[in-house]
Amino acid sequence: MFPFSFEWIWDMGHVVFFGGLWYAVGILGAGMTYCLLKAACDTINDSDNKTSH
Amino acid sequence: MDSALIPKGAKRCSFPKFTIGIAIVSAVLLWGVYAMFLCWFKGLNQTNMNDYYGFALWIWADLAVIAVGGGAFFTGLLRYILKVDELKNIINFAVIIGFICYSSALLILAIDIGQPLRGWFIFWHANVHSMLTEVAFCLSAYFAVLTIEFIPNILENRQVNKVPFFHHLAHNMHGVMAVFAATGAFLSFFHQGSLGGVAGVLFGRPFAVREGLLIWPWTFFLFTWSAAAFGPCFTLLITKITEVITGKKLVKDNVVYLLAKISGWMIITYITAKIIDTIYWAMVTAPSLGFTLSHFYTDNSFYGYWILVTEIIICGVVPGLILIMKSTRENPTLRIIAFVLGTIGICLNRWVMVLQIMAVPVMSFDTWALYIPSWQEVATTILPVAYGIILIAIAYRYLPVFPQEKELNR
Amino acid sequence: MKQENNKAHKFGMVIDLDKCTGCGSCMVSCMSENNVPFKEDESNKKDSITWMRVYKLTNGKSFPDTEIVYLPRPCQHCGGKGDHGHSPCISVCPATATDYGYDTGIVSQIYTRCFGCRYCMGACPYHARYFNWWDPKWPEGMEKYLSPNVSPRMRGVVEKCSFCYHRYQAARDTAYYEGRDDIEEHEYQTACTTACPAGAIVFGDLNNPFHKVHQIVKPDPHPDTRNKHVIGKSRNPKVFRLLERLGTNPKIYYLSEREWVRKQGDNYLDGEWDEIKNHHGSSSHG
Amino acid sequence: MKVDRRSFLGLGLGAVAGIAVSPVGLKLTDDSSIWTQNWPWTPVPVDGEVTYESSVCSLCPGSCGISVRKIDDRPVKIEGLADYPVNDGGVCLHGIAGLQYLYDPARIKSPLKKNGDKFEEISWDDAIAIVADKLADIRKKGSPEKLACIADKEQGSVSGLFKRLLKTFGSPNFYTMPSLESYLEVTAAAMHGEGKTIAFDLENSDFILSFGAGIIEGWGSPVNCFKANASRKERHAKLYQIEPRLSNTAANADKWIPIKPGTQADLALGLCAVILKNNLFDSNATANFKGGFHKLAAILQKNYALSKTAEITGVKAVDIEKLAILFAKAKMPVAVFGHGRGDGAQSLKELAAVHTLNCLVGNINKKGGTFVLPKNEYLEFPDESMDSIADAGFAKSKTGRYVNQLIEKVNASSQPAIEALFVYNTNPCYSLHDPKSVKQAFGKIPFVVSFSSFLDETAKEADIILPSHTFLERLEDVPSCAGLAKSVVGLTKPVIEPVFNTKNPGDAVILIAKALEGSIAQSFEWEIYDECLENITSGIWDSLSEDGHVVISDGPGESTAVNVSFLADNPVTIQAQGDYELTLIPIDNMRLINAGTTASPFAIKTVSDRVLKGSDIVIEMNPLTAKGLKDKGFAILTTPMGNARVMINLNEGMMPGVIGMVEGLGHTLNTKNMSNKYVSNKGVNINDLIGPVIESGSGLDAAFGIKAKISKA
Repeated sequence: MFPFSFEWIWDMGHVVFFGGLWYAVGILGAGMTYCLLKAACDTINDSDNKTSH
Repeated sequence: MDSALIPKGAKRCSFPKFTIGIAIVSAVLLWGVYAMFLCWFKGLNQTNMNDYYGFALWIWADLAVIAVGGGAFFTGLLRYILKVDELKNIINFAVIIGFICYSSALLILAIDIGQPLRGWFIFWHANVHSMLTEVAFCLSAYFAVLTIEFIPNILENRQVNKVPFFHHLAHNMHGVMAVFAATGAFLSFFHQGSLGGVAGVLFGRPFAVREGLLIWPWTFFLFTWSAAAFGPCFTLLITKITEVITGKKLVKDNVVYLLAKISGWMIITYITAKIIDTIYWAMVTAPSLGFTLSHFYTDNSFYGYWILVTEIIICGVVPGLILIMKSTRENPTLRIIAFVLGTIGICLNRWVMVLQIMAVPVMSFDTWALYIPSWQEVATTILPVAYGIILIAIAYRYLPVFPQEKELNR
Repeated sequence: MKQENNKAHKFGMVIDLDKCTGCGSCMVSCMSENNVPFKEDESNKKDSITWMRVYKLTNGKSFPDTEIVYLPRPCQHCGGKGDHGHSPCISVCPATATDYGYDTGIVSQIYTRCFGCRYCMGACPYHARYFNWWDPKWPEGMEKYLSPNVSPRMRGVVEKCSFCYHRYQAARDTAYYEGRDDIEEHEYQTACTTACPAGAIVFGDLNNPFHKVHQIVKPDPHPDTRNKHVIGKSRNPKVFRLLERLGTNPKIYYLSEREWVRKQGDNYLDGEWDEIKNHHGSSSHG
Repeated sequence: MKVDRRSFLGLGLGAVAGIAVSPVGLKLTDDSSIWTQNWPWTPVPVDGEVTYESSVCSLCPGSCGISVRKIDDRPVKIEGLADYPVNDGGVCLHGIAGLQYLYDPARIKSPLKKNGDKFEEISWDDAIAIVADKLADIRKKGSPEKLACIADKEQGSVSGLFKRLLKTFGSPNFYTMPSLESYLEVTAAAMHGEGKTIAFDLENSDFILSFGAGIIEGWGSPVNCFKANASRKERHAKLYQIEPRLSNTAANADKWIPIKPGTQADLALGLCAVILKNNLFDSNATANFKGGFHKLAAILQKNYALSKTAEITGVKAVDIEKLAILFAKAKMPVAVFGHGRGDGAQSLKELAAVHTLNCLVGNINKKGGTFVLPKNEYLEFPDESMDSIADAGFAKSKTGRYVNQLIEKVNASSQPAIEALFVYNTNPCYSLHDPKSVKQAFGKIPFVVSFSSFLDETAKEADIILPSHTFLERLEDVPSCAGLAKSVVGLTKPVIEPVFNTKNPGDAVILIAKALEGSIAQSFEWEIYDECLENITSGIWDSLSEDGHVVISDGPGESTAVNVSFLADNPVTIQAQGDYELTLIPIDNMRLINAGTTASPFAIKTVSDRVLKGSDIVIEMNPLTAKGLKDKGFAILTTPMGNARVMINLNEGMMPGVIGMVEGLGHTLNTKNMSNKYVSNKGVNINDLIGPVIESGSGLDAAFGIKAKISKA
């Protein structure tokens, strides 16, 4: 799974397979992080707007 | 009693009635849970599997639910990537069904393996050459996608949506859903395919083995394709069942027709490919290994040609034809028959590609292996069904699953 | 532990089916050597762990022309297509719990790594792999005879013949202490080989022309002209392998004078056997 | 700080998130998998120093040399001993599984005394005292001959000690169970004179004509025979197998000659007739014939003409003729008797008829033929001291000629014909025909002492059990017998301290003798058995103890006279009991043991599911015989002795009209406290279905099978 586990070999198979996998997982992670952060910002903005009104 | 949680303007049955219904299904669920714990604590000797039949009912159930759960990824693909806008009216439900199917698949896998506490070795000590590794990774990742797709729908619950953070989160997630859906489609393509690959790469099993493209046997593509083709069938079938049980129309006909038509064309193209694959395998692949087609279908008390006919013609060609022709497609009875046949067909296909492989003798002096599941296997296989019913019931009751519901039930 | 200047071994076996008496010594020797458990009812052969299993084959003729022969079947230690080490089981194991020893040709099984998905069992056409459906249990006191060379397996994992790999390790250790580069033929013999009272099993290095197994089998180093996946086909017309056509490239060879026995080693379409039976190795037929 | 709902929720979520990202989860996941790799209920064998000890296996008469691998003081593996004159490294499955007997759940852990229908543990001192008191009583009553002993064999020091005890006690009633060795001796006695035995030089013969002998199914010294058989290929030696069933030997042979069950003797005589008629016999050899050679020749020509023999045996006349010529013209032919393992029922007619073939072609005491050897006498017991009671008792004639007659006498008489019985290393309540009557006889004997290591069928009938060490725990001389061409004496050595509170049976006998005092005690002056053994084998002890074995002779003896009087009297062929249509015959399977001992769990594990399925025994029959019965279906098998539920195996290798049932199943090694579920209560004991049929003249139980019928279950 990781380059430090002992059965890992730097061959085509591992690079393609885990390349694809980590790429996909990365997108999901980044997407969710974005959504959560954006939602947090929006929430703060909302309350700011409420108090300033 | 729970009216504050029920979507505004939606009519639901009384809470006691709902509770009783849930309780009945829960009893079945508990039976399954009991069997599940038996398997975990006493081991797989609780099953009727054996060294010949190492893959059995569960793995079939696993492959089947993933196949019929394919409706989620394919509808998602159509809705978010190909922008088939009408499908927004059924996408929530497709996602929930997918979520149920995939969580069930993961649970079944956790029961099926001999050492559940070491199950994570499949990730940690991954062998990238194994189709099963590909299945495990893509399946888990795609389950994450389904969860992500399901979350906004949960957050739209009347009470939850009152929390500003959740409201914003749901809104933002809708905004980037196309990215998630695209990732999901990518992952689904690989795990549906690699599930097909699981059988196709078994070069020691002439019944399963297929030639293919690069490292991927033809079954890889056939599985992805068939999941995309028959998944929507199942989504529509469950939608219909839900409509019957709730006594309400939940999705407009034009949406159903559209998805059914797409499904029909997918089925027809798939089944054409499947027929070509079967003929090539029967005429070229198997004979090159010394096997005639009759070897796989005769000389035993159960596995006969009827399986081939049922899978390909009755549950493949027939539903495909019904769904591509406008007149039959728009006939409610025929349409439902097509959905049912299609669902049976895809399940039968998965069953053939798992169980029949185990049954066929390969060494000339070996014998057919027949197997009947134990009650523990049956119970743990029914468990996800009960769980699915409960989850759909709860989701339907408390979440705005069907956007057209209000309009159709004014 | 690299073996310098040493060509890789390829351990294999040839079993003379005309000598095999079906007595079962190999099976019991294997069980005793490898701490194989037993249970109350072992008559369901589909859940009975026998790394070495002896099949009974018949020519299918009726009385009095019936003939029978016994065929011992250990793990075939397949080299996979083209003999590249991707045996049917190794290539499918998701957790790298079974692996190919490129220096020995032995297919290993790591019990503590296996999590019991049984995919390898489905992949193996020889049914050489066995699952521990139960916890292994010995009657009170009997665990005292267990050998420390092979760890007893826990419930829920797959096990199979290892060509008595611990014997190879022991032989190699001895050679190392004695300052030798390599082991002698007699130093590494499997438990079934040494136990066979009929001397029907010959074990050794298929790559070593001085070993008896090589001399009997005369493995063809070139791909079979009829099937490019097949390497190491025997050039001895009386020798065959099980399911050779699948391209699994097993390292267990069988020897029999009887044609009907050799024919049962593989599957043939009508009329194919008569063409194929005289084809042995590629070089003998250009 | 006020904890409101929101902050509580936040705290909770925070805690969950905290734990989720902390290493706790990973650590637990990792720990749990490590736990599964070291489950406390999965044993971990202790490592230690590896040593090898040589010994001799005495599970069967084969007497193979074994090498026991040990880790510190634990034996962990039994293997064949290379260069041992009997087996040269080979070993059979039962020997390999020998360690399982050591820890057998049915092992007797200390002396036992029967109380009602239960056994109680008692001390060795008490047990010996009880036995001695009882014996002293019998002696006091003046009928010492009413002490009997049944042992597995005649040879060896332990049997010698039992015989000595009986003799000095005053009893001639020492019996052995029928075995190949006993048949060899009976045959030799009838044809070559007393004190001789017969051996077969299979490894040098170029034509083995086997009348049903399971050369590769446990006949003779099994591993030695396996090797002789395997070497046929290189030696271009032929094996022809004559029996109704395609046994493994028949399958491995160059030719299988199916024959009607029970007619092997007739075929042998028919072959003799052809040889005589065609002048194919060795006239030098026949010069040694006495007891009515011409009379025999006349009978053969009259009763065993080709067509008649063909009719009786079901073998074609032309095949009989061909076979006789082939046999007579072979360079080193040998004819071998003994169905299956050779320890089952046999008629002297068959033994003599087959052996006459050997005599006719003149292969006696020639390489590759049969050896007529003096009995293996290497033991030198000092003279017994006999008191008057002993002299008087010992001079009386035996109660019965063989065990069968003993059992019959005991059952027939109203007063106890036998007052006390010793049973050593044998299991007559299982392995004799009609075990029910054997048990009945045991019930009529007031005092039965068993020396068994296991609570087997016979031990269960005993009043006192003096448990023996297994062969892995004791010192003992093991003479090879069972038709082995070499006379070898091996030494079994203890490879482990006794696991339970058991004794060497030799020691138990010595203790009993000492407790009986007087002249009996005087005849047993040794402190312990080990000392006795060294003393009585003094001629060979040095090499025996050093090399582990001594080869006493390994070649043919001198030429010898042949007495054919038994056959010249034209004895009748034994007919199967009953008048059903089919014949049930026993099948000997190498993976099972048909003598008293039960096969080990490992051995039972190797048994095919076409022999034993669950707890059901599977019988073999030709599809033609089945008449509507289905393969793997159930049926009721009925013989004049009883019936049994059996599973069907339709087997083309079975002669039509014949049913085969395996020997060695149907053990009942279970009592309340001890049971060996791995080997017990599996299948049917075929002896329950067969009754003894005594051959007049020889007195042997010659029931080769029994008539039977089969019906749907």
